[in-house]
Amino acid sequence: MQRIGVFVCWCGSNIAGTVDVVAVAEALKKEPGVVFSANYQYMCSQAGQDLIKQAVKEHNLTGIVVCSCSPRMHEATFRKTAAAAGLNPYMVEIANIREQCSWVHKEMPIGTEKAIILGKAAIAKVNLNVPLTPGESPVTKRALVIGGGIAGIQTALDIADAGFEVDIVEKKPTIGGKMAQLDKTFPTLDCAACILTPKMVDVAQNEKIRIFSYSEVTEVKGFVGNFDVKIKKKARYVKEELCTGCGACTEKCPMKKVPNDFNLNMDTKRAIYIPFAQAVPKVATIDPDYCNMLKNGKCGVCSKVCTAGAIDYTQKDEFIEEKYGAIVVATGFNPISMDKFDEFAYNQSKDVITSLEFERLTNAAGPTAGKLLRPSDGKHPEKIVFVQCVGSRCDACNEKGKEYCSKICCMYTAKHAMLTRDKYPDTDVTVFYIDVRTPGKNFDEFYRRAVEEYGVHYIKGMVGKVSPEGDKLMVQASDLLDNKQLKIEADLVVLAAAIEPDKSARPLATMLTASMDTNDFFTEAHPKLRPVESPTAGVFLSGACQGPKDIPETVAQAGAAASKVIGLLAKDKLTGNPCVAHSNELMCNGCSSCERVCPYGAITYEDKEFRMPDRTTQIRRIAVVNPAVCQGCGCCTVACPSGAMDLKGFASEQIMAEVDAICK
Amino acid sequence: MSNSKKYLREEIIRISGVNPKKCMRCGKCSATCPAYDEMEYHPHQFVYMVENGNIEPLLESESLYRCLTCFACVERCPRSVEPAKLVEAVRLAAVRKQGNNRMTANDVPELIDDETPQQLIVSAFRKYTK
Amino acid sequence: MQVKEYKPLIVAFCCNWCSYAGADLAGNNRLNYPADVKIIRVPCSCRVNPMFVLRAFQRGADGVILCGCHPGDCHYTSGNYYTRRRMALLFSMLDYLGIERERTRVEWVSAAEGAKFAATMNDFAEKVAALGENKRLEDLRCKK
Amino acid sequence: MQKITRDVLVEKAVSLLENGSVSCVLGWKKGEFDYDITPAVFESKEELVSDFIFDDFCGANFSKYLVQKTRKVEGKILVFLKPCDTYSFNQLLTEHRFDREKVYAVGIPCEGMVDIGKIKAITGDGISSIVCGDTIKVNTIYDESFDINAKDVLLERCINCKSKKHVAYDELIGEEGEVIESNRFDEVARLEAMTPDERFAFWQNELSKCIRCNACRDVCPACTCEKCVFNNPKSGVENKAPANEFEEKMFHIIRAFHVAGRCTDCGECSRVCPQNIPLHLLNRKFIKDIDSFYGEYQAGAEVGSRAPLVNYTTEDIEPCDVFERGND
Repeated sequence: MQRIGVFVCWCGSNIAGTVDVVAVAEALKKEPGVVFSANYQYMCSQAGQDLIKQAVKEHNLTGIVVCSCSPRMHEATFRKTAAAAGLNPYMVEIANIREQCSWVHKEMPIGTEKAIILGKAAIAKVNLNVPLTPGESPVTKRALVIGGGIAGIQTALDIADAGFEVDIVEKKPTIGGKMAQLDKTFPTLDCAACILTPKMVDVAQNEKIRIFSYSEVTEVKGFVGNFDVKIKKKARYVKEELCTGCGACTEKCPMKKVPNDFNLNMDTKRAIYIPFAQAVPKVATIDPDYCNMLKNGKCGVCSKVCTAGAIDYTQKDEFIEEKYGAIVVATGFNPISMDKFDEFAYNQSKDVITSLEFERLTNAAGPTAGKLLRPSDGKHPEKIVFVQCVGSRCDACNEKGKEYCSKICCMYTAKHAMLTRDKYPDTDVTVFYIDVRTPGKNFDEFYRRAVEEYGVHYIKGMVGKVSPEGDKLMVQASDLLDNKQLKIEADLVVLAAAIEPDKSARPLATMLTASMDTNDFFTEAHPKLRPVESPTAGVFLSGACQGPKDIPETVAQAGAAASKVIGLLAKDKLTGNPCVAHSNELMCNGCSSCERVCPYGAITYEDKEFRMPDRTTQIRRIAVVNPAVCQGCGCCTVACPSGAMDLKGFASEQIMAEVDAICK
Repeated sequence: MSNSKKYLREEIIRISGVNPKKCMRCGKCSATCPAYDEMEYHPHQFVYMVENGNIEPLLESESLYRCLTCFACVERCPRSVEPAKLVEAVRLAAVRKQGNNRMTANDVPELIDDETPQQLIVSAFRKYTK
Repeated sequence: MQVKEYKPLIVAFCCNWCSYAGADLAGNNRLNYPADVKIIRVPCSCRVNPMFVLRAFQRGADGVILCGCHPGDCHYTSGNYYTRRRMALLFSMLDYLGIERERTRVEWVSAAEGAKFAATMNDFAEKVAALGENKRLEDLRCKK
Repeated sequence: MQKITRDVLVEKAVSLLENGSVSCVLGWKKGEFDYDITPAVFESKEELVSDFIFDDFCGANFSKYLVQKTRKVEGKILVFLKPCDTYSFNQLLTEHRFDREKVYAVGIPCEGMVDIGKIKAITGDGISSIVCGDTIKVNTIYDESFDINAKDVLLERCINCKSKKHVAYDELIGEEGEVIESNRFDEVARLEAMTPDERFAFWQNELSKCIRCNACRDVCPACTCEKCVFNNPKSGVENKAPANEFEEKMFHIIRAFHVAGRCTDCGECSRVCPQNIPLHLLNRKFIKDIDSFYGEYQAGAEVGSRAPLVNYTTEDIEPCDVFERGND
């Protein structure tokens, strides 16, 4: 039997004005288990807390009920008070007789009666409380960053800066991501490579950072502080440790017709390649789909020219298993496919390109060495039409596009238009827009400069149709402000394609049990207050995997994610919330119902041997809750058909005792 | 908006099954319309005017019969607003309103001349065989 | 026999993160609702087992209401979606057994909706009071 | 009436037993009377030949027995599954309730089973012998004899048979059937169309017959909990006798809710109820609601499917709207 102390707070006149606190204290004294009852003006004050501590000692209290304001206000206060008096803090229950009683009822008798009932419910619950101790788990002081774009790079650098080890897993042969493909960045127009490649070098040189390039995460087990991750290092047929990145092989390889994905297939590379000059790691990779040696054993040129002896045609995929305390997802984005947008003739004409392709066309390291030339005939385009919102902001029933605004297109289109006019003043540039969205530092100024200083024609309206006619493109569009339909002859059409999360994100989310929205963007733990954390503890979000973002935003979020990771890794042990689910293994059916509703993946199953009353043994599948991962929602307790699953601190018996006390 | 306007607006929306509020005013319907130059009110205006209950001018306008019902706007609208269905609904409203101009399918052939676009003939049959 | 004025007894299960905070806000704003409403705090609406609902009726409640975060806003991301299914089926079943529909309700109340909380409780209490005592799911052993 | 004979099944069982593929057989055995067939475990050829039965009273669904049996028996268990039993079989597999490797499942066709209650309604008590067939021949101790058309005395669940198709088996004897468009929800719809007062009266009348014999729970293939909440003093609903109206209702509501989304509508609960309470109408109400609220779902149709109550969509119907939809 508990020895319960009841402490009724006046809260000045806030409670005492409508509730007869003396009567409440008297009435509750008669409840089962109650051995002490008192009232005081301000229970939360130092004097009030001392009164509680003293009573705990004098009356050997095992449980405390405070009738006061909302537990959301002072539950933590009174738990600390209890702990200071040597009582388990979870032996405290609050009866909310202010917000949910004295403040909402006007008449003293009614308020008093309800306060007594609320007090009784709290007493009934405390009678069934048991001391709870938060679980502890150790923290592996190493972080994993999945994705080596600017988001992953920045997160890794920031974590490493704090002195923790970081591994980057990047599926491409080099880190750098989309930013490495860009030419200039808005709104400052500094060159992307100039600001990105030094960071890539920093990553390569940082002793705390390991790069697993050309690698993928294939399995994630464990939980916050203790993830076990399996990484597949794909065979690149080149020994990374030997390759000097001299590039001799990439010049001599006879297989020249390999589409160059780094340049969005607008030119070709060799079957052995280094994606670009500043690649990190600067190591060659053989494309097994094109290499003659790998396909039919004939050739071997690269092996012959490699003075370092780095070529290894027999290399196999390698699996690495590593432990991590935290995982950062930085899987980034891709432009959506333009295949379904027949009206823009993307598949019919080489001169209809996406903005990312335009980036490569204007990049000094791109297929045209930075000269803006039409992909079809290499001529200089005299009239360029940019189309915004291609596939963005579509209706939910529209299968071609995405419902959301891709956020970055307005600005990069303004950038492209401006840069074109700057370099080629003779080129006429028209942008078709629905809205120009420029909320960002110096963004609107930038857009206005494109219009006012560089003479870019912005037309409010959408392009309805692009049709190749001869070597020109006929663009049919509407000018909504002039209420006209326009037919423009253009040399080049640039589509601001919507962006979508990388395809690797969905299977990764499943592995991580991290939740995603319907667009496959990772969901944050709270949209406003916890924007860089996934609801799954220990998993953090960096960059466009969480939603469309430009570079400054990505870098800011990457830093924020890093600071969260550092905060986690700085701890030696994690203390959990003790109000977690637990399964009674004698009653558990192993049916998986609980596992299916758990949003955190906190429940796993194991086969356990049971000794039966008849001295035989039985092996049964039972659920095991990982208290470090469980957040205590209690969803599993209701999904469980046998009632084996219960929630500490909110046990079924406790809640039913409250129901009984209220209904008595 | 007056009650009669509201009523007409509701009627058009009901007949067409179109929600003009979904329109984000991108103008792609008008950009894509092959009969644009023939029309006094263009597809995007149809949507906007219906939304605002400004339907009287549409009922009076030749534009109604210039629409080819080719459904290019329906196909390309990113917001699934389906302007051609609105035009069709306003047409129906015009027909119903006058009450006495209801034709039967048999009346159609004699109205056809060399100038009549094929799609108009098809939609005329579609409508008057209902 | 003494005639007692009929006061409905209403049990409200409120999730800790939204609805309980919404009830607190109603208090902060001094928005009245009947004292017949007694709130039980649960971490999430999905903690509410249908057995608790039946238990409340058994012990003499005249109405049971569950309040949780709005769909999509669950602190635990998906708890209230399960609540929605469970209670939709439970309430439909109770109705099927002829128990008055108005005795059960699920309402989504955010932490910012103090006014909605009070209005909901006023409305619910009124509807339950109109039905009178819960006879169809009563346990006579639990009656005073 | 059954197309498949007892001898075919015995032959199959004996051959599997003798070649060592299975170590025992779950089958039907004659009880005290011709009509009270009971589930039994056969371990030898002799037992099979002398006691194994397959006729129109073999309604029992063996899926549930596999849960305990597979834990105790060394080697494989041969089980005969009628089409409706295979759904329960799959559902239990979905819930990891037994090891599939330890079972050899033989699917057998079913022409529908008969309801002894309906026969007794015709013949009265005192049945001394029954010979199954398309025409059932019944003799009583009062020297009366009856010829009854088997189709007229089918079990309710067989009249409204939902599937003649086996969804799980290692081997099939006889011909495979199809999923059937049944009218099994008509009765639920009829109740839904009543006024609340009429519904209350209906269920009050039905459920007050309950004697809490627990037969419905004990036979239910979805009720395989290691410890049933009704036997657990801590569950808050423990009760072993029908104390009053509330208990009767609560028992059946909780039981139906516990199996909601997992119930395959095998109809065993109603078949075994000694008080003839139409318990399947509770389970079917949930199935009907689930179908109309969340899309058609047949528990056990496939292994590993996600039951509706451990699933959700963001667009699900609100509890306040179910009454409008439920009574369509």
